Parts: sequence; structure tokens; C-alpha cells
Amino acid sequence: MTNEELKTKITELLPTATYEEGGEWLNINIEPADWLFFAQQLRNDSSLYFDYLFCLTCIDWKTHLTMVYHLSSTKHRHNIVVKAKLDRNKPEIETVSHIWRTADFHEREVYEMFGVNFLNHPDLRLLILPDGWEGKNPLRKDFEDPVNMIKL
Amino acid sequence: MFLVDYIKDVFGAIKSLATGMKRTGYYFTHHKEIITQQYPDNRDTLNLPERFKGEVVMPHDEHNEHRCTGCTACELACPNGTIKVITKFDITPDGKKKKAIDKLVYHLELCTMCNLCVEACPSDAIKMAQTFEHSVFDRSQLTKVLNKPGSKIMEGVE
Amino acid sequence: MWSFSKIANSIHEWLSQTFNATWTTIIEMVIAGVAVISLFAVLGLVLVIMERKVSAWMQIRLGPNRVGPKGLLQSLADTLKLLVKEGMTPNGADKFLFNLAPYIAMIVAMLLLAPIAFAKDFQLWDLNIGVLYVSAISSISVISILMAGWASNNKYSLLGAMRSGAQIVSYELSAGLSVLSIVVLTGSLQLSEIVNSQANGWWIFKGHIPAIIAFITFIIAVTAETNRAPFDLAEAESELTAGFHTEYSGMKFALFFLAEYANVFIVCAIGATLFLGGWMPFHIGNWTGFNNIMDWIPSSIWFFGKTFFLIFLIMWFRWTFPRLRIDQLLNLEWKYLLPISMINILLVTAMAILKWHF
Amino acid sequence: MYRETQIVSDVSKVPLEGGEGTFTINVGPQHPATHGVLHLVITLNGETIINIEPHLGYIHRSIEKMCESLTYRQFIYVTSRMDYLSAHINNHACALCVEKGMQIEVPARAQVIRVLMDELTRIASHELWWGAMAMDVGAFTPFFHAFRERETINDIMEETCGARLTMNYMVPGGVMHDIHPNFQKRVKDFLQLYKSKIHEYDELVTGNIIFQNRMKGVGVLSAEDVISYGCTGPVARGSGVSCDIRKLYPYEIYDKLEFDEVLETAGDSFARYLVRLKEMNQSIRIVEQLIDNIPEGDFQAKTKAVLKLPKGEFYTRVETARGELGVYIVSEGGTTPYRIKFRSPGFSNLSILNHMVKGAKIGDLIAAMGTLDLVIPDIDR
Repeated sequence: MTNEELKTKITELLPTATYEEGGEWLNINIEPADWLFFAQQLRNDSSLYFDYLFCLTCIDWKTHLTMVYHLSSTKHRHNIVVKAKLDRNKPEIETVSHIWRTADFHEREVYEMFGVNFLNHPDLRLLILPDGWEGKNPLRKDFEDPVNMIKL
Repeated sequence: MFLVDYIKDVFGAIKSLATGMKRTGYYFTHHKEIITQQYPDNRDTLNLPERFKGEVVMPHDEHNEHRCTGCTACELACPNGTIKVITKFDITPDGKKKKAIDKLVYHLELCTMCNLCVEACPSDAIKMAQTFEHSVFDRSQLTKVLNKPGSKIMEGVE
Repeated sequence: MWSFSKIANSIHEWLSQTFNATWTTIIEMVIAGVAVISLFAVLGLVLVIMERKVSAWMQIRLGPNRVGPKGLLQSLADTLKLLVKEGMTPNGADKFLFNLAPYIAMIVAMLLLAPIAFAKDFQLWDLNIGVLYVSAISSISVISILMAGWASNNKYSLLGAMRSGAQIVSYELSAGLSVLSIVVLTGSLQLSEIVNSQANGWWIFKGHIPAIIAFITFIIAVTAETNRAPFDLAEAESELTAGFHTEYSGMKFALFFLAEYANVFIVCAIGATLFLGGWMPFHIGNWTGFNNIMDWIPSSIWFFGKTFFLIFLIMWFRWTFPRLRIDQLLNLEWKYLLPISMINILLVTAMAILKWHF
Repeated sequence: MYRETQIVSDVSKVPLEGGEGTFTINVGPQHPATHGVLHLVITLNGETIINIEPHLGYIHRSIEKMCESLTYRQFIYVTSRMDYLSAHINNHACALCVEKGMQIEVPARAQVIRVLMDELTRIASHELWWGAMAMDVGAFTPFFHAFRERETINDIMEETCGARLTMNYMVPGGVMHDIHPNFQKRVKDFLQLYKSKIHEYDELVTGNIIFQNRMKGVGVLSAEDVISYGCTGPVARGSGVSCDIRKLYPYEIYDKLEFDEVLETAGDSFARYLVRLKEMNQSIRIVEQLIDNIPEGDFQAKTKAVLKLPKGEFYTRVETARGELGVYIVSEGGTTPYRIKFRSPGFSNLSILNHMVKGAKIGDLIAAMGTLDLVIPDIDR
């Protein structure tokens, strides 16, 4: 499906979604509360069939966090980008690790790097950071590590 | 037939093993195929390609002159703070002040040989040398000053 | 002509002239002990350098070439290094068993040397149940591996030891059966008689195809019994780091290492004795001239030549094949080797009764 | 050629839960089979694996954070240190992303050189994998044989790029130098060497009965699992999932080249093994097509001294030797990226490990992990 067709289809599914122009793929902004329902629709709808989550990450905009999900369909070969704005002080979003299993590791990575709390994640523990890591989340913009970071 | 398959399996297995043994046996008897180099012994004949990125050096000519103007392009291009350019002001014969380098400090221990400084240099003052035996007993020896003592800038390089 | 048996006899004569019978026996035993230990040391050095050179050439590289002429003294240098290294005992290990295990491995290997005929009339102990003795003693070696794995207080070691237990116990069967086929043909358990029975031709030629099958089974089974690749599951460095000797260091590790090579030598010596005629020279029918030339080569050279050929074969396996998995290893034994050697021994028995062999 | 053997696998049915009679062992961070500092905590029942839990981060350098303070010219070199075996392809992905943002037109010569280098890197990477794979299942000799061909490629790289492993040959807009005058001749020599030696790979390893026994029916992955776990590259193609970015979303000149996407349907370790071996042949095909047809022209487009990406988000995908590498740059319009994310193939491929070898033996874990071709810096980044 082309971006335009995807847009009409997704507006049917989730009328509250807004779209960003520009970029080669369709960018969809949603509310975090809608995400679980929306994700299930994206995965299970036969004309959309987004079965491959190829990138899951988060961006710290200093005022808020944005979760970014890049989705692709191995059947229809179309891609979309879903973004959800999170509160920076209490970031929470539903997990999708039961829909796309790859999200399991990627969400754990985002959890420790950005401190996003994934609700109902089966195994939300530190993956990369050492056990007992406390304090700030390394990939946030206000993270400072005077010992290991060298300012150029 | 079960028995025929069984026997076929056994012979197929032995044959596949024998093929592998033939191959290793070939190399066991053909010593000309040996590819290893005798490294410290072949130092004299070891030819590294001229593009090999070993370390950053500053070529000086016979009058102890280099081409560095002290523009700090290399320092800006370096991704990990390997190069520090310390500038001073020379007095030219006609009494003008001119910017020149005092020291070009190069930290070999930080260098990743990415070649970006050489690419950035507008006057071809630095280049990559083909040395590769960098180990020393003291870490401080890895911090080098690239311009030789008493050297000055070549005529005509701006 | 010069031979081991003459030297041994002259020493024996000189000793019995100088001392009384008891002292002669005691001194001869001491000499034999020293000879065995020094044979071990030499074997260890020779086999290690041989293995390293064989592997290097198969892997298109040069191998050790710095210490001594063409690197021949490399293993001597390694031994010196191992001697001065610290032998550590890990915390929580069963200290007594941990330190005992390498010595048991060594002692078993030394005991196995007793009945082997190194040259014509040169044998430490020509006992009349030689073959039985060898197969009985060689199965003790698994105890040292189990002991080492258990006492190390390391899960890798324990896994390696357990694997090795299952492996050695099952491969004893087909090794035993293939040895038995030669016993059936000879009608004797005494190693010297087995060698003598091959004066007119080695068993591998005289015994037709069943003997060749028995020989192949024997080689596979003893490779497994000595824990050599492709059956090195007890060590399996890519899986269990070093298996049962993960925690050993210094000389204790070296003893395990030495015992492994000694075991390889012994099983190859047994194989050479049973199938390739021991110290018997190679004879072809009634080509008298050719046979005379063969007889001129000393019997010890025949014996060691055959043994080292078999050792090379086992090394060749090691540097060619990947490792089996534990269930496949047992499959191979119970589904392939055991049925084959059982049918084979029936054939051999029929052959021996009907006198079909040469 | 090698003979196919029908392998019947009968993995014993051991109850797959923890509790009484189970124990844990640590595989890694120092272990011969993890090819680096991967740390797996394995729960075992006897020899049967009940659960695997990877512990990562032993070589985590936070490359994503580092890149936030480097300019668009500088950050490319860091990515060589992610998947160091396909360093060139990583650099390529970054250069492509910057070019996409800046809308730089890359000269035809530079494109061909880039693709040539990519494919040589892919062959070198698969060569090393082949040797390491054989070593994982206990055969040592193939490792050295693999290095013979790999060193030839490394020598070619050294001559043209100036380094053997972390080349940093890509710059936004092209490549750093023109190819070395000897390049074409040496690549042709390599092709000849490769063709005279490739049959040995089958003789030594592929056809070996022990090897086939170890690989067949082990670590079977279904196509659904592979997609759901986000596996890419040979791991996915071994299960019949078409995912070659070079075919699906062609970049550079891949749409004009003749090559096949290698697909196997069995989904077991042997299928993944075969995919990589056949991929090497496809890469050879690409190199053969290009080596005599390098167009004349510039090797680098004219770019400004200081690169500034416009405000926006840019995502490029390339096919590395391990799978799909995604580079996601969020730009605020400055000289450095605001946020950069590397979607590394190894990270997703590792996540399937537990699912793949549950219920298998320890030996199978090592063999199956070998077919995933994990490079630890790629996972940790």
C-alpha cells in the first residue's frame, strides 16, 4: 500500500492519530494510551499486517520523550513509523513484546537507557548496564558521567 | 531395505570422512602451501603498502622546514582529541607578527588512524607513516611532538 | 646383531654373577621402573612435538620452529615452564582426590606398559593373560577422570567427567570385541604368542576382511577411549572450556597431558601388536631376498614404526574432524560399532574354526 | 561437491522447567565459543538446556551517545567498531544516511567502489565465520584454511583503504581515496584463489558426516518466529524469509546487478550454514560483474567542509554480513546528530537464542550459536 492508502486505512482504525509530513515513510503520532490497541490492529489486520518491528527506540527531547516504532510488513512490503509522546518525569507505555517478540530485548534496552517503564513487560530488568546500576539513564540528554565521558 | 540403507550409510560416512582426511593429508605433505610469515625475521623484506595508516607524522625537508601553518584544521577534524596545536606568534623580517606553530602534540594512544586529519589539512603538512610497531614501555612516550625542535615553516606555504 | 634382548640378557647375567637372586630381582625391578619412567618422559616430549608439527602442517602453518633445531626442543621448554608453574587447588575442592587424580592417570598408563613387547624377546612381563590384563587396567583410567571432574568443584569439570564416564564404558565393549577377534584367531591371550603367530604374515592381511573391519573398529574405539578428537567430549574446549582438567594447572595438568599421550602410545602399541604383527618384520610369501632385507631391520624399529604410524593416524583424525555430540557418540557405539563388531566376531570365529585364514 | 545425508534427530524429551535437579552454569564472559565477551547464564538439567539468559554490556561503549558529540564526518569512523567484521558496510550505512539527509549525489565510480568493497567485506566476514563455525563444532583445521582467503582480502583492503579491519574508507559523498592501481589485478587474483579453494570447504566441513549430524535438525526456527523476533540476514533466510535489503530496498547500484537472494527453507543450523556459503558465491558474482566495469570519474562528490543535516529524521537500511543494519539519525539542523540509533542485526538475532536451543544439548547450543554469527560489539554497541 502507498502512504496515502495507509493513511486512510489507519484513520479508520484510530481517528485520533495525527500525521507528520515529510520523510519517506508515513509518520503517525498517537497517544500512549492507544498504543496497545493500535499495535494489535496493525499486526492483525490482514491488509496492514505489520509483522516485523525492525526498530524500536526512544528520543529525549529534553521536554518530553518520544517512543519511535518502525514497522514493516513482510507480506505487503510497506513501512510506517509510529511515535508516542511520553511524559519525561513518569514515562510509561504498554509493552508490545507479546506482539513482536523482538520488542522484548529492545524495550529492555530503552528501559535502562531512557528509563521508560513498559507496563506488563514480562521481564523488565537491566540488560546492558551492570547489575545494581542506579541513578540516571545514560542516553538522556542530562546524563553526566565525569569519569568516563571525555568532553572534547 | 533397511539393511541396504544401513550399509550405505556406513560407507557414505566413511567416504565423507576419507575425503576430509585426503584434504588434510594433502596439506600435510605439501609444505609449499604454508602461508604463515616469519614476522620478526622478515622485517627487512616486509613491505607495507604506501597507504597503510600507521601513525601521523610531519615530514621535514633537509633545511628542517615543515609545511604546517598552525591553522588547527586537523585538531578540529579529529574525532577523539588526538591532536593539539599550540600556536605562537613569530616576528617576520619586516616586523609583522605571524601565526605559527609552537608544538603540534600528537597522542598516539588516542589515535584511531581514521585519516581525517590528513584529509582536512589544507597544506599537506601531515601524512600517515607506515610504521606499526608502536609498543613502548612507558605510556608517556606515546605522546609525541610532531614538529622537530627548531623547525620553521617552509617558504611559500600559506 | 645389536638388539634390546641381548643388552637385557647381558645386564641380567652380570647382575646374577655379582649379587644373589633376590638382589638381582630387586635391582632389575628398579632398572625397569626407571626405564619406564624415562620412556614416559621421552614419549611425552616426542609425541607433543609430533602433534604440534602434524597439526601445523595440516593447518598450512609452520608450527614450533624457534627452540632448538627446527623447534624440536619446544616441548622440553614447555615442560620446564610447566614445572615451575604454580599448581593451584581451587577453593572448595576435595583436596585429596584433586591431587590424587593425575597420579592415578599416570600409574594406570605405566601399568599398561608392562606386557608390551617392544622388540624381539624384550618384554617387561610376558604374562599369559596379556590381552585381558590390558583391557582390565585400561578401564581404570576412567576413574582418574571421574575423580578429577568430581573433586574440582567445577560444573564444567563435572560435566566433562560424566561425559567421559559414559563414553569410556561404552567404547570398552567394541574395543574388547575387536581385540577378541584376534584372540579367537590366535587362540592365546599371551601377547608374545600373538606376535609369534604373525611370523608368516600379519593378522590384518591373514584375516581377510573381518580382520580389517576389526582393525577399523579398534582404531575408532581406542580413539574414543583415549578421549581424542573427534571423541574429545570430556575436554571439548569449545563447549566445556577444558572439561575435566579445567581447574588443573602446572605439573598436575602436565601429568594429565602426559597420561593422555602415554595412553595413545599404549593403545597404538597394542593395535600394532595385535593387527600389525608387533615387532615382526614385513614378509611377502617366499621372496627370500626381500624377506632377508626386512629381517635385517631391527625388530624395535619395526615395532616403533608401526606404533607411530597408528599414532599419526589418530592425530590425523584429530586435526580433520569436528567433534560429535554426546548422544551421537553413544549412537555410534550402540547402533553401529557394537552390532558390526558382534557380527564380525561371529565371522572371525567361523573363519578360525574352518581354517579359512592363511 | 558433498554428499547429503538424511539425519534423523531425536532430541530426548526432558521436562523443560527449573527446580529440582537443575543447575546453572555461566558460559562467558570468557569462553572459547562466545567469540568475545558474551555472557550466557544457562540453566541445565543434565546436558539439556532449560533456559538461557544473555547478560550483555561487557563491551558497551555507548556509541550512540558518543556520536551525539561528533560531526557528520567524524561519526562514521566509530561505527567501524560496532560490527568490526563488516566495518565497511557499517560505514556505508552511515554515509548513506548523511547523503540522504544532505541530498548528495554520489558519483557512479564511488558507488561501484563502495559496492565492491562491501561485497569483499561480506566474503571476508563469512570466511571468518566459516572457520569459527568449524571451530565451534570442534574442527580446528578449517579455521586456518579460512584465514588464507580472508588474509588475501585484508591485503587488498590494506592496499586501497590503508587498514585491514577498521578501514574508515567511506566519507559522505564517496570514498576517501581512489582505488589503488593494483586493486583490479589483486581482486582478480583473489577470485582465482577463491575458486581454486572453495571446493575444499565442502570436502573439509560441509560434506563431513559428523558435521552434518551436528547441524541438521538443530536449532530449528520457523518463519513466523524469525519475523517476530526481528531476525535478519542469513538467520532469517535460512528459514525461508526473504529479507535481503539489497533486493527489497536496493541502495547504490544493487538494483542493476545480477545476483540471487539465497533462501533455504529447512530453518535449522545446516540451512543457515548453507545460506552463508552460497552467499559468498553470490558476492563473488557481484565482484566479477563490477571488477572490469568500474566507470571513470570522480571518487568523491564535492561537499561542503562543514556538513549540516536539515532538521528531520533519516533512516537508512543496508544489508551487512549479519543482517539488516538500520541507521536512524534525528537532526536538529546542527553539525552533530541530535540522536542516533543503530539498529544492529546482532542484537535481534541474539534475542532468538533462548527460543532456538531450549531443550537441546550444550553441544547444540554452541553449534547453533555459531550459526547466528554473533559479533559482540555489534550487540552491545
